[in-house]
Amino acid sequence: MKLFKLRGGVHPQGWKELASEREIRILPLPERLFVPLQQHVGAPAQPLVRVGEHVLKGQLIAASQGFISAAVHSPTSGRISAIGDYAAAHPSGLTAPTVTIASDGDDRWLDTDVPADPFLLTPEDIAARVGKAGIVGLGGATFPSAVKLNLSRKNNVHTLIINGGECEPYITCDDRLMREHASNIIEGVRLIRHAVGAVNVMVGIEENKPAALFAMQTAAAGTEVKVIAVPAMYPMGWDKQMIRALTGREVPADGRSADIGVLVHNVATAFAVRDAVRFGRPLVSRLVTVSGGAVAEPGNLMVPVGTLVETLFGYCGGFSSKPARLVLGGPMMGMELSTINVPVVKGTSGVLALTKGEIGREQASPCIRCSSCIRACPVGLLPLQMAAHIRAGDSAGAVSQGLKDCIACGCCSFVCPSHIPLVHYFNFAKGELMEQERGKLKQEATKKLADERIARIQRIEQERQAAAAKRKAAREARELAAKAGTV
Amino acid sequence: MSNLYARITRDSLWSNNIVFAQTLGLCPTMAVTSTATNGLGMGLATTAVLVASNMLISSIRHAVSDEVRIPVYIVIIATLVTLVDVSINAWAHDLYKVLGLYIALIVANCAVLGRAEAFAARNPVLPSGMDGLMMGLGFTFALTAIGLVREILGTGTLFADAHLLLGPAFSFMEFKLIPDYKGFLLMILPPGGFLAVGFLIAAKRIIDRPRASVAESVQVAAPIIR
Amino acid sequence: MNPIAHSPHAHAPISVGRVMALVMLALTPATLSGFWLYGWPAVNLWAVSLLAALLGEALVLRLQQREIKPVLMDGSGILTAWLLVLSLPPWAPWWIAVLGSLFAVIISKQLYGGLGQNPFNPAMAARVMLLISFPVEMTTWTAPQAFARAPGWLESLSITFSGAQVDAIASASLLGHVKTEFTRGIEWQQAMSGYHAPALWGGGAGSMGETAALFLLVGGLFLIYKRVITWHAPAAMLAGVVVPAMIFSAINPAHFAGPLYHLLSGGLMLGAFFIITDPVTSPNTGTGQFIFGLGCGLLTWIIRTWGGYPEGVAFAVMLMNAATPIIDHYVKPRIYGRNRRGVSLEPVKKES
Amino acid sequence: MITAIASLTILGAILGLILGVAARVFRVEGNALVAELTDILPGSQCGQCGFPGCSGAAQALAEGHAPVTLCPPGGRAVALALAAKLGVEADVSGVQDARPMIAEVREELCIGCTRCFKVCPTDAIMGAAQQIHSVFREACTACGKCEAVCPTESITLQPVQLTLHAWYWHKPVTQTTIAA
Amino acid sequence: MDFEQLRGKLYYQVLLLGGVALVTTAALAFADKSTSVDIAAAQARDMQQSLTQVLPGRYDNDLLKDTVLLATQSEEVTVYRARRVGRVEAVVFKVSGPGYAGPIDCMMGIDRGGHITGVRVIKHKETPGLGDKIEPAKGRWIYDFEDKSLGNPSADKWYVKKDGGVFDQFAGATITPRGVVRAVKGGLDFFEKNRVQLLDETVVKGGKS
Repeated sequence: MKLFKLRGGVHPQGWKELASEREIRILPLPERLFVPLQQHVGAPAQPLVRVGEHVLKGQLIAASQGFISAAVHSPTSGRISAIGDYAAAHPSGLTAPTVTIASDGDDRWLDTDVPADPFLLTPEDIAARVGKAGIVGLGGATFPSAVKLNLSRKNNVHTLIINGGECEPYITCDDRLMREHASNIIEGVRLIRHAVGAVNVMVGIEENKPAALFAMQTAAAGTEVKVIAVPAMYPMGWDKQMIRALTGREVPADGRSADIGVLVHNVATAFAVRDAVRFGRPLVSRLVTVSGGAVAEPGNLMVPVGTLVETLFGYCGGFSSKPARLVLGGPMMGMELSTINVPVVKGTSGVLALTKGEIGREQASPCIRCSSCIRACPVGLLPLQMAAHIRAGDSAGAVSQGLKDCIACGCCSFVCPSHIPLVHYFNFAKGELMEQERGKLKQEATKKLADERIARIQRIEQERQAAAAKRKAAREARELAAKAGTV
Repeated sequence: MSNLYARITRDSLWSNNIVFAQTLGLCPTMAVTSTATNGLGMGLATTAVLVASNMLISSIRHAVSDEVRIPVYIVIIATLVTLVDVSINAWAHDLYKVLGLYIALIVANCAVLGRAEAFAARNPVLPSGMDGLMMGLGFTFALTAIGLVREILGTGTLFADAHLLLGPAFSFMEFKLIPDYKGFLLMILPPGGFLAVGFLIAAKRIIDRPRASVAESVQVAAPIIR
Repeated sequence: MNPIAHSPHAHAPISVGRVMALVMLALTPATLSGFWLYGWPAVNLWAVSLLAALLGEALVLRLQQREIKPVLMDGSGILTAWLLVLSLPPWAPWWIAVLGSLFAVIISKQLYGGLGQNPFNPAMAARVMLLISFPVEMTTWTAPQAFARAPGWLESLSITFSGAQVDAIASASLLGHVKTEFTRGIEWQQAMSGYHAPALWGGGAGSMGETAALFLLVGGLFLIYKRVITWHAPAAMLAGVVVPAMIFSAINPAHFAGPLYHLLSGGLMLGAFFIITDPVTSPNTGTGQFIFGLGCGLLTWIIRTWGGYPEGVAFAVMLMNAATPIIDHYVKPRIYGRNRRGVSLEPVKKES
Repeated sequence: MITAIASLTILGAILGLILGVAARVFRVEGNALVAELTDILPGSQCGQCGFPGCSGAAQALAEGHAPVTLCPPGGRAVALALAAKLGVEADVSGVQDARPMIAEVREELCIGCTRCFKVCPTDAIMGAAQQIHSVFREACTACGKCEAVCPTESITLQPVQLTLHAWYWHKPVTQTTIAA
Repeated sequence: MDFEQLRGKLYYQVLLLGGVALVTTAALAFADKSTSVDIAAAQARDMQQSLTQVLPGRYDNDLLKDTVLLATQSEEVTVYRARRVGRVEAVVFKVSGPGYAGPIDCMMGIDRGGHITGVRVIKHKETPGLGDKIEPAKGRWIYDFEDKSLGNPSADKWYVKKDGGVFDQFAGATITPRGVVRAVKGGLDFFEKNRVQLLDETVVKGGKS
C-alpha cells in the first residue's frame, strides 16, 4: 500500500522498552475510587446517586447532559461515600466535582443486556449502546465516541481509520493491547464499521511495533480490515497526520475528518466498543502505562477509573530514585502533576515518573530564529513568530499567524535549541483569547440587560406620568363640573 | 507671564527639544551636521525663519480659517525661507557659499510648520516669537552638538571653517584636536549622523532619568506633524 | 516547589551553545590555514578580535543590568568576531579588529536587543563600517607566505600593535587588481598575466578567510551534514554568482571574469556557508533561504562586475538582510488543512 | 514679474476654492464615533469612570480626554476594543491587575430591603421585599452600586473564584525577557 | 472685522489663499528686484576669484567679458582669455573628469606656451577624508600640475603612478586622482587642438567658432 508524504515531526527517544515487554497486569481493586464527573470533552455529567447509596459495578452514576457529553459508571461495587470537589488530574491543582466510592470488595457487575449477535444490531442501536457505555476517545482526546459515530453515519463516511500510532515516548498501552487482544480489537473495529457503514477500514500502526503489527495482521486476516505499517515518528498518532499518511487527504482546517469522508478511532476505543456492544459493559477501566526512569518496575496495568495515581506507582514498586517530574500522559503532550493524589480518568494513557536527565530542558535563552521549529511543525506554522507576538503581548497577531491551528503537539519546543517553552506560550495565548471571548460575551449580555432596564424604567416613568396626567385631567374636569354646578 | 516665558525656554531648549525630544527636522539635521560650524549656521538660519514665521502666523491667526490654514502657513514659511536665502546670497555671500545648499531645506523642516500649528496658531504674537526664538536656539544647540560629535570623531577638528560663517574674528574657535588623526569616515557619512543623533538622544534620556515622573506630562503632548 | 512545567517533558539534545560550537569547529580548518599562510600577525589579530568582542559584550550587558555569564557563554559574540576577523586583511592593525568587533557586538547586535534581534549580520555590518571608514587599512593586503617565512612572533607584535609596515609584501587582492585593470579597459588575459590564478588554497593576497576556499567548503559541508544549516542558501548563493558569470564570460570573455574566478576569490565561500546561513538574519523557510541566497549571489556578482568596490559579498548580504522580513512575509509554509492563502480547504462530500 | 504675481495669486484663489469645497463635501459627522464608542462600553451607567454614564465616557474618549482603560467593569476586553476603535496603543497590563470581582450576598446579614435590587444597572440581583436576595453571577458586572447602598454590609464584592473551566496557563517567564 | 463669521464662508477661502499668495509673491518679487544686482556682482566676484587662482601673473583685461565659446564633441566650453596689451597671454576654462561618486569639475589655466598655470577643483562629490585631498585646503597634490605641459611629462606618463604615470595617487583612492589627471590631460589636448582659435586676437569677442 502506498503511503503519503508527511511534513514536520520529530524523532524523540522512545523509551518504549521500559514497559512494552511486560505482560499486562491487573491492578488489585483499591479501597476507594474517585470518579470525576467530567472525564470527557463537553458538558459535565449530572450525578444520579446520593451519598450512602450502594452501587454495582457498571451502574450509571452520572448521566450525560446535552449534545456533547458522556455518561459515567461506577468502576466497582460499593457505597457512595462522598459527592463533592476532589483534586483533579490537572496542572492547575484545582478541584473538580467527583463521586467517591468505597469498594465493598465484591466487584459485582450489574446485570446487563447482552445481544445474541451484535452484528445484527442496527447502526443506530450500536451508536446508542456506545453512548450508553460512556465511551470516549481513549487516545487522549476524550471526545464522546457515540457523537462521532452518529455524525459519521449522517455524513456517509466511507473510510474508517483505526489509529494505532502510539507515538508518545514511554507509552505502550495500545501496543500491549494490540499484542494481547488483537482479535477483540478487530471485532470492535468491525462493529464500528458496521455502525457507520464505511467501505474501507485501515488500521495504521507505527513500524516500530513489529509484534503488535504481526498480531493485528494475523487477527485481521480474512476480514475487510487492512493493517498497515506507517513510519515511526512523532506525532504519528495525531489523527489528521494518520489520515494524511493513509489517504493523502487533509482535513479542512475549519472542518472535521467526516468532511472528507473519514472517521478515526483509537485501537483502545475499538476494544472498549467491543466490550460495550457484545457484553453490555460500560467503560469503567482502562490500560495505563506506568513508566519513567524513576519507576522501579514499569509496566502496563489494567486500572479501574478513579484509582489514584499514587496507587499505580505503589503497585509498580514505588520510585527507584527521586523523580524530577511526575507526568500524566506522555512526555510530549502530558501534564505535570503537582500531587499524585489524583484519580486516573478515562483519557489517562500513562503516568510517568521522570528523572532529571530524561527531561533535558534547560533555562530558556533568546530565539536565534534557527527555524528548527518551523521544520518540526507538522501543521506548517511559524512557532517562532507566534511566540514573538505573544511575548510582546499581541495574541491577536499570533492568531493571524495561525495560532488556532496549533495542536500543541510540542514538536517545536522539543527541538528548540534555545529551549524556549513555545507550546506554553501558545496555550497561554489560547487561554487568554478564550477569556477575552468569555468577557466579551458576558459584556454583551449585561449590556442588553442594562438597556432593557433603562427601557423599563422609562416605560414605568411614562406610564406614571400618563396616569398623573389622566388624574389631573379628571380632577380638572371634576372641578370644572363643580364650578359649572355652582354657577 | 514671566512664568510662561520660563516654561517656553525650558521646553524649547531641553525637555521638548526639536531634535532630541520631538525628533523632528531630521532631514536638515542629517544633511548639515558633518561639522559643528555647519550645524551652527543652519541652526541660526532656521532660528531666523522660526521667529519670523511664528510671529507672522500668530498675528494673522484669527483671520486664518481651518480649511486653508496649512497652505497659508506653508506659503508664508516658504516665502520667508526664500527671503532669507536671497538676502544671504546678496549681502553675506561667503556665508552663502557655506550654507547655500541647505537653506532651501528649511522649508522642508517639519519643525517650522510644527511650531506654527502647535504654538503660533493659538498664542499671542510675543510668546510666539519667544517660542520661535527658543525652539530655534534649541535646534541650533542640537545641531551644533551633533556636528561637534561627528566632527571630532570624523576628522579630529573642532569648528573647522568657523571664520567663513562668523567672520575672521572667530577663527580662534578652530582647533585641530588630534594631530595626525586618520579620520573615521563613518561619522562624516550619513550613518554617522544617525549614530550621533541616537547616542545623543540616549544621553539626554539618561540625564532626564531621575526626573522621568515629572516629565511625563510633557511627553504626552506629542507633536501633531512629523 | 517549582511552578508547574508545561509540556513537552522531553527535549532533543541540542542547545544554542552547541550550535555555535559546531560552527566554530567548522571554521577551525580555514582559520588554521589562515594562520599558516599569514603567520603570527594573523594569530594576534584573531585573539584581539575575540577578546574585544567578549569585553564589549560584557560591558553592554553590565550597562543594561543583565546577567553576563549566560550570554557570553552562548558563544555568539565570539563567533561574530571570528567571522569578522576572517574577512579582515590579516596584517591589519589591532585597532581595526577591536573597533570592528566592538561595532559588531555593541552596535549591530546588542543595541538591537541582543542575540536574535539584530536585522543585519553583525560581522558584515562591522566589515562594511570598517571598509567605508578606513579604506586604506582595509585594502592593504599581504601576500600569503608559509609560516616559516613569515615574521617571528616579536616582529609580529610590532606589525599588529604599532603599525609597522613591512612594505615589500604589500600587494593588491586579486579581485582588486582585476577590477582596476577592467576599469582601465585592460582585457582579461593581459590583466591576469603575472598574477596567480585563483586556487582552492593559498592563491593570492586576501583576507584570512579568502585564501582557504577549500577548507571553508569542507567546513560548510560538515555543517550541512550536522544539520546545523541547510543546503538552500549556500547552493543558491553560489549559483547566483556562477550562473551570470558563466553567461557573461561566454559572451565576452575579454571583459567578464569566468565562474571559477568568481567562485574561488573573495569572501564568496565564507559568505555562502558561514555568513548567509546565520539564522538570525536570514529567512525562516527553505524556499525563503533559497531566494535569499540567490539574491546575495546575484548582488555579489553585480557589485563585483559593475560596482565601485572590487568585492561585494558584505554589501550583498546586508542588502538581502534588509529584504529578509519581506521574504518571510511572502514565503510561508502552507498550514495543514488550508490553502496557501490560509483559507480552509473545502470539504469533500461524497466519494465513490 | 506681474505675470508671476498674477498667476500665483490666481492659483492660490483656485486652491482656496477647492479646499473650501472639499471641506464641505468631506465633512465628518462628529457624533458617529461617540455612538460607536458608546456601543463598546458596558452601558450599565455605573459611573466608575468618573464621567456621567457611558455616553459621557464615550464623549470624553472621543475627545481624547480619557484613557481607554477608564472602564473597570469592562476590563481588558473593553479596553482593547476601545484602543482598537480609537487606533491608540493601550497599556492593558494595569487593567489585568484588577482581579475579576463579583457581588456576593451574605445571607445571614441580608434583611431583604431591596435597595440593592433597585440600583443594580443590569438586573443581576433577584429577590423581593423581606426575602433574601441573591446574585445572578452571569449578569453581575461588579460595578459596586449595590455594595454602596446596602445598609447591613451584606452584599459585597468578592474576587471571582477560579474554576477549572476558566483556568489557563500563565505567561511563561524567562530570564531573558527584557523589560519593556 | 468679525472673522468668526467670515471664516466659514466659501468665498473667504478663495480670498484668503489668493490674498496670501498675492502678498507673498509680491514680497518675493520685491526681494528679487532689490537683491539681483548684488547677487550678480557677488557671483561675478566668485568667478573672478576662481579664475585668478589658476592664473597668476598680470593681465589688463576683464576676463569675464573676454570669452570664446568652443564646441567639443559633447558640450560647449566657455574659455576666458587673459590679455596683456591686447595679446592673449593665457586662457582659462573648465574641464571635467569622472570621479568616484560623480564628475569632478576643475578650472584650469594654460599660458600661451601650453604650460599649466594652475588647476583648481571647483566641484566634486568625492568621499570626504579620502578623495577630497584634491582640494588645496586638504592637500598640496593639485599644485603638482603647475608648469606641466603635454611634453612634460611625456604623453605616456600622463597617468597616476599605479597606471604607470608620474602622478601620485592617494592610498585607498585611485579613482579620484585618476579622474583629475584625465581631465587635465583632456584640457591640454583641447588647448592644443584649438590653439590657433584660442590665441588668435582676430577672433571676434564672444563669437562662435
